[in-house]
Amino acid sequence: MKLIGEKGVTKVLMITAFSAISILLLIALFIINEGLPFIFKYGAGNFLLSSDWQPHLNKFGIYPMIVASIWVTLGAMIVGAPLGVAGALFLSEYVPRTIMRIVKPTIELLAAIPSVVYGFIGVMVLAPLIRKNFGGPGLSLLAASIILGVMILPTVISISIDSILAVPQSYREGSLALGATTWQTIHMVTIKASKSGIIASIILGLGRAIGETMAVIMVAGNSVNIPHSPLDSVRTLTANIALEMSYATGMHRQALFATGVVLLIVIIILNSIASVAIRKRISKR
Amino acid sequence: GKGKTSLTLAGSTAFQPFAEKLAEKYMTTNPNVTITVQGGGSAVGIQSANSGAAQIGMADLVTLPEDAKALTATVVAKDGVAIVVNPANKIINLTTDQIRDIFNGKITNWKEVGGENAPITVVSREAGSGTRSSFEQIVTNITLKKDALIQDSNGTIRETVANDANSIGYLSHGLLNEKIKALKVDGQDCTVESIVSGNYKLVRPIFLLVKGNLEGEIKNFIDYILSEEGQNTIKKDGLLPAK
Amino acid sequence: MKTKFRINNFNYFFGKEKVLKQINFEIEANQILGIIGPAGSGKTTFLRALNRMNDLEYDGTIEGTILLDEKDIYNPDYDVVELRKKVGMVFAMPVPLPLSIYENVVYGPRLSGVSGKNRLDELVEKSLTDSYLWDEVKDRLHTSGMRLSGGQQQRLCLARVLAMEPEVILLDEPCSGLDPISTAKIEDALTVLKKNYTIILVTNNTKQAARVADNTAFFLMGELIEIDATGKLFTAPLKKETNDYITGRFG
Amino acid sequence: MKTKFRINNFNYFFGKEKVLKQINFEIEANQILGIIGPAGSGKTTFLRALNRMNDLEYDGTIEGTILLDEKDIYNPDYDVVELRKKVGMVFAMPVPLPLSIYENVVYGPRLSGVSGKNRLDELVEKSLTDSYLWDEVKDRLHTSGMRLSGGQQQRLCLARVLAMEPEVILLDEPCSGLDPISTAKIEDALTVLKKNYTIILVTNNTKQAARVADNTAFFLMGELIEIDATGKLFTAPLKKETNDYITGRFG
Amino acid sequence: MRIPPKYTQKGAIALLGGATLLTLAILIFIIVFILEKGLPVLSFNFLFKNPEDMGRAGGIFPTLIGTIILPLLAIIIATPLGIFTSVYLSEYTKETRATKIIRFGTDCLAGIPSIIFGLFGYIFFVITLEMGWSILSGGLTLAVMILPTIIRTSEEAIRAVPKSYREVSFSLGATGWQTVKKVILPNALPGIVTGIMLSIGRAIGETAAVIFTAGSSLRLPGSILDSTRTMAVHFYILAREGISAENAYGTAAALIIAVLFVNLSAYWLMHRFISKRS
Ligand SMILES: Nc1ncnc2c1ncn2[C@@H]1O[C@H](COP(=O)(O)OP(=O)(O)OP(=O)(O)O)[C@@H](O)[C@H]1O
Ligand SMILES: Nc1ncnc2c1ncn2[C@@H]1O[C@H](COP(=O)(O)OP(=O)(O)OP(=O)(O)O)[C@@H](O)[C@H]1O
Ligand SMILES: [Mg+2]
Ligand SMILES: [Mg+2]
Repeated sequence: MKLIGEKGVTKVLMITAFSAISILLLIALFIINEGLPFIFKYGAGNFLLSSDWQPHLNKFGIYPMIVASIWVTLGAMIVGAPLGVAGALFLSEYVPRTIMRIVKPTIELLAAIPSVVYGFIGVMVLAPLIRKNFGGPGLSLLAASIILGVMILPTVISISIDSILAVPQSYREGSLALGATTWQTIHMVTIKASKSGIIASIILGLGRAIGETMAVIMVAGNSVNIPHSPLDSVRTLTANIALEMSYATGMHRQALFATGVVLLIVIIILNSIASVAIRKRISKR
Repeated sequence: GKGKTSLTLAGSTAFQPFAEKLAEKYMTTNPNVTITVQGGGSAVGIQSANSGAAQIGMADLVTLPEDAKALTATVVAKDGVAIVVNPANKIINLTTDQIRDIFNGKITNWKEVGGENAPITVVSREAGSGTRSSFEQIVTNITLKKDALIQDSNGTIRETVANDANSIGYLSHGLLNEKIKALKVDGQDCTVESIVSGNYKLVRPIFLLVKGNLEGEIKNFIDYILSEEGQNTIKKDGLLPAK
Repeated sequence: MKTKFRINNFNYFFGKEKVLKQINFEIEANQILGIIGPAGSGKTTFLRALNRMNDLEYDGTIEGTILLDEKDIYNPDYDVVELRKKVGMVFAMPVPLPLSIYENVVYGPRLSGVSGKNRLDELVEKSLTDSYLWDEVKDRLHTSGMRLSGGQQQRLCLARVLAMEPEVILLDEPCSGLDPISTAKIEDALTVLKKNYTIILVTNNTKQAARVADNTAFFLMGELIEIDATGKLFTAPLKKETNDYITGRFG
Repeated sequence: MKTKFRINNFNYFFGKEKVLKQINFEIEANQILGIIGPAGSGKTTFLRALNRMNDLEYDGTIEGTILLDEKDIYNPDYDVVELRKKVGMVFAMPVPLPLSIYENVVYGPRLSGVSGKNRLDELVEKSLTDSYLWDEVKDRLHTSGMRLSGGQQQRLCLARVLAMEPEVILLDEPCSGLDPISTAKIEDALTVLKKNYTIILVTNNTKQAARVADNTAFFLMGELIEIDATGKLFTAPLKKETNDYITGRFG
Repeated sequence: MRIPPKYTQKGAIALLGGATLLTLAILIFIIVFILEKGLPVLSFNFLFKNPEDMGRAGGIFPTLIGTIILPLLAIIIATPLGIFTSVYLSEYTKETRATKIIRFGTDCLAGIPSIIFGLFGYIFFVITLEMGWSILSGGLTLAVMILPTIIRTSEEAIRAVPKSYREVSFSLGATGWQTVKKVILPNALPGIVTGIMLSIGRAIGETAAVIFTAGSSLRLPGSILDSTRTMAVHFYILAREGISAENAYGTAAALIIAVLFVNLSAYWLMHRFISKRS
C-alpha cells in the first residue's frame, strides 16, 4: 500500500464502498423497475387491499400476504431474538471461554444448513407436533415462526457474542467492584455498552427472517388467507414470489415482482420499527 | 461442425432429472456433444429458450403461455397425476365430482365421502404449476378453497400427505410410494396400463421448447428422446411415453 | 483494637509466576493502612485479592487464606457480592461506567435497593461533595461520566465508592491524577473517613503514606518486607531494603 | 533561542463549551515547559491541540492558530501524520496496544519504515532503558504489554514514544502512576533528553514542575494565567491566582 | 417488591442458562436428525463418485466440488468489498445522515429474499452480461447477497475497537490506513470472522439464488464459466422432487460434517493468530 500512499488508499476505499453500495442500490432499482409499473397498471388499492389472489383469472390481491409476512416475522423475532440474546449473554458471561469457543462455531453451523432441510424438519417433525397438540393443519404461522426463529439463532447469537466480548473488561470490573452480581452487571452495564452490536444482530436476524423463502414455503402452508390464529396456514410475500415464480409469465410474473416491491416497503417499515423499539428498550435506563 | 457441440437444457424441475439421465446416456454414444441440464422452473425454460441462454427449454405446462407461442414445442413425455391420501385413510375411491367438491371446499369432512369423522386437509400445488393446471382442467370447475395448503413440489406434497392422516393431494404418479396411497378415480386405478389405455384421465404433457426449427444436434437429441430407447428410459423412471 | 483482615500465608500466581509470596499480616479496623513499594511489586495484585477482584483473572490462582471479620473470603460459601459491597475499591485508572455522572454515583446504592429520587439526590450530592467534585459537576450531573477530565474521573470513581457506604475502602493510587489541592483535600477526607471505615491506600507517593497512614506496609517483588506504625517505618525501618526505598537510594 | 511552538489566540470548544480561552504564548525549543493547573483547567486539551489529537473528537472545534517551526499545523495542507511523528505524546492513562511489549515499542518506528531485526532490537533496548523499564521486562519482551503493572505500562508508553525519536515530546502526567524512584529517574532522563527534544510536561505535582521545568505555565479554567521562568513563577508569581495555587491556598 | 439481587442472579442464570440449553438442544436435535438419516449412506464412494441414475445411485462428487468452489468465490469477492466498505464508512467518514441511510439500506437489503437476488443475477449476469449459468454468475450473485451481512458485522466489530487504541496509533504517527491495518482490523477480527462465517453458511445453504445463476448441472465443472450444482441444491432436487430421500440426507450429513470442520478450524486459526499477536 506504500505505493499508492494514504490519499490513494482513501480513494480505493471510497471507490470500493461506492461500488458496493451501488450494487446494492442496483438490486433495489431492479426490483422496483420490474414491479412498480404493474402496481400503477393494476392499481395500488386493488393490489394492496384485496384478498383475492387468482393469477389465472388475473386477480392479484396481496393483502393477506402482507398481514402474514408481518405476523410471521414478528413470530420469528419473538422466538429467536430473546432466545438468541439470552444464549449470547449466557455463553459470553457465565460460561468458560474455552467452552464458548467450541459452542459458537457449532451454532454457526446452523447457518449453513440449507433452508430446505429446515423445511423438511418442519414438515416431518414440527407440523405433526402442532397438529396433534393444538389442532389445525400443522403447517401454519406458528410452525413458520418457530422454524424461522431457529434459523435466525446463529445470526443473533454470534453477532451478539462478539459485541458483548468487545465490552471493555474495566466496565465489568467497575461494576463488580461496586458489589453488583454478574446479572446486575449484565443488565445495567454490559447490555448497554454492547447495545449497537446486539441491535445489529437482531436487525440482521430480522432480515434473515423476512427474506427466508424455501423453509417458509414448506412449513407455512401457503393458503392465501388472512390468519385468525397462529394455527392458520398463511402465505408470506416471499413465499408468494418463490412459490409461483417458476411458472409465472407475463402479467403474473410482473405481479410477483410487484410483490417484491411491497416486500421491500414492508422490510423498511419493520426495520424502522425494530431499530427504534430495540433502541428504546436497551437504552431505557 | 468440428469439435464439441454443447447443448443446454433449462426449465421444469420435474423433468430435470429425466433430462439429466437422458443426456447422460446420449453423451456416451455421442462423445462430441456436451449437454448441460439446468432447473429453474418452466418459466425459466421458456425465457431461456427465448433469450438463447438455453437451446432447449423444458416446460411441464398444460397450455403454453403467450411467450412460448413463437417456440417450437414438442411433447416428449406425459405424466399421470395421482390423487393421494395418507395410507391410514380407509377411502379407496373418489368420483370426479367428489374430488371437485373436496378441493372447492364443499365437502370438508371425510365422513361425507364414506370415511371417518375427520376434517379434510386439502393440499394443492401452486398456481400456474403444470400439475395443478392439468388437474384443474381435467376435474373442471375448480375454485380452490382458500385455506387449502399449497406446496410447490412433488416431494413436499408427498411429505405433507405422508405426515397428515387427514390430508388429500395430488402428484406425479411416478413418485408414488408406500408412504402415501393413490386413490382410484371414478373406479379407475392410477397405474401405467390404465393411464396408457386412456381409462385414467388425469394426464399432462411435458414439452421441450426450441427457438426456430428443429435442426442439427438439437433435433438429434430430441429424436433420441422420442426414440424407443429414450422413451423406455422415461418410462422406467415413472413418466409416460409421449404417445 | 479490632482486626479487620487477617492474611495467612497468602500466595498469588499469574499462570506459573508467583507475584505474591507468603504474605502474613493483619489489618486493623478504622485505620489507614498505607502500602508502598516500587512498580510491579504486587501492591495492586494484593489489593485486588482483598475483594476478590482477582477472581476475574483467568489464569490467577491463590494459596493461603484471607479472613475478613474472621471469615475466610475465599471459602466457596462466602458471598462474593456481599464481600464487594463491604469492601469498596477505587482503581488506579479511573474508568467511569458508560453512564451519566449521576448514574455512576448511584450505581452501587441502586444495586442494594436504595431508591427514591430524593434519597438518591442526597446521596449524590453528599458523595460528590466528599470527593470534592460537586462544585465542578453539579450543573451537568446528567452528562456522560466519560467526558470528564482525568482528575475529575478519578474523583467520580471515589464518589461512586463512598456512595456505597462500604466497611473497607481499597484505594489504588487514588491521587495519581490529582492536583495538589484536590490531593490535600482527599487526604483530609480520608482522615475523617477512617472513623467509620477501614482504609487501605496503595500509593507511590511515600510522602502521602507518611502524611496519612497509621500503619505502612512495604512490598518488594511480591514480598511483604516490613509493616509497622508509619512513624516508625519512615524513621527507623528494620530492614535495609525499606530504608533504601524510602530514602530513594534504591535500584 | 529558537521558538518551537507559537500559539496565537487559540480557543478550543467541546460543542458549545469553550474549554481553552484565548491562549497566546510561545514555547522554546530544547527546553522543558511545565504546565500546571487544577483538574479540568484544560491542560490535557491544550496538549492534545499541539499534535492535533483533538481532531479525533467529533464535536471539537478550534479558533486561532498554532505554529510549529513557523508553520500553521491547522493549515489543511499540513501533513498531520508528519506532525504526530514530530510531536510524540504520552497519555495520562497508559494504554498499551494489545501487542507484545516488543511490538508496542517498535510500533512507531515500523510505521516510518524502520526494519531489520538488529536495528529494531537495539531500538527496543535503548528506549526501554531510557524509560527505566528494561530490567523489569527484558526477559519477557514477547509477552503482552497489557499484562504489566500500572507503573510498568506507563513507562512502556514512554518508551514507545522515545523509540519514534520525535522532536517534541508531550507528556500528560507521565509520573502519576510511578513510584518515587522511577519518577526521579524519569525526571533525570527528561533533563538529559531536552538537549535533543522539546519537552512539554503536564503535571499535577507542582514540585515536579519546580524541579525539572525551565519555564512553567499555569492554566486555570481554560485560561493561561501566567507563564514564566520556573524559578520566577514559583517564587514571585505576578498573579494572585498563581500564588494561591502554588501555595495550596486555592479553591 | 424488590427481589434481592441474590435471587435475580439465580433467576438470570436459570433463565439465560435455560435459553442456552434450549438452543443447544435444538441444535443437537437438528444435527442428530440429519446425521441419523444421512450417516448410513455416507461412504468413500458416496463422496467421491459421480451421481448416477438421477442421483438415486452413485455419489455426490461434483456437488462436493461445487459446494467448495461457489461459496469460496463468493466470499473472495464479498469479503474485501464488505470490509473495505465498512472501514470506509466507519473510519473515513463522519457519522452523518448519509452513513445512517447507508446503514439502514444495507440492513434492509439483508432482508431481500434470495430468490430476488437469484432473479437479479439471472437477468443481469446470466443473460445481460452473457455469463450463462456459471460458477462466475453464481459467485457474483452470492457475493452480492452476503455483502450486507459482511458490511454490517464488520462495521459493528470495527466500532467496538476502543477509541484509545486509535488515539495511541495516531499519536505514534500512523496514517489512517496504517491504523486500520495494524490496530483496527486485527482487533475487529473476531467480529469480522463471525460475519464471514455466517455468510459462508448462507452461501453454502443457499438454493434459489444458486439454481438461477450457477445452474444445477450435475457435471463436474471444468472452468469458472461452467455451471455447477452445490450440495444444498442437490439436496433440494433429490428431496423436493422425491427422487431419493436417503441420498438427500446423505448429502446433508456430508455437508454438516464438512461445515463443522471448516468452522472449527477457521476459529482455531483465528485464535492462534490473536494469541500470537500479543
Ligand atoms: N471529550 C470531552 N467532551 C466534553 N468536554 C470535555 C471532554 N474532555 C474534557 N472535557 C472538559 O473540558 C475541560 C478541560 O478538560 P481537560 O481534560 O483538558 O482538563 P485537565 O486540565 O487535563 O484536567 P486533569 O488534571 O483532571 O486531567 C473540563 O471541564 C472537562 O470536563
Ligand atoms: N494480568 C496479569 N497477568 C500477568 N502478570 C501480571 C498481570 N498483572 C500484573 N502482572 C505482573 O504481576 C506483578 C505485580 O503487578 P502489580 O500490578 O500488582 O504491581 P504494582 O505493585 O501494583 O505496580 P504499580 O505500582 O506499577 O502499579 C508485576 O510483575 C506484573 O508485571
Ligand atoms: Mg498498581
Ligand atoms: Mg488531564
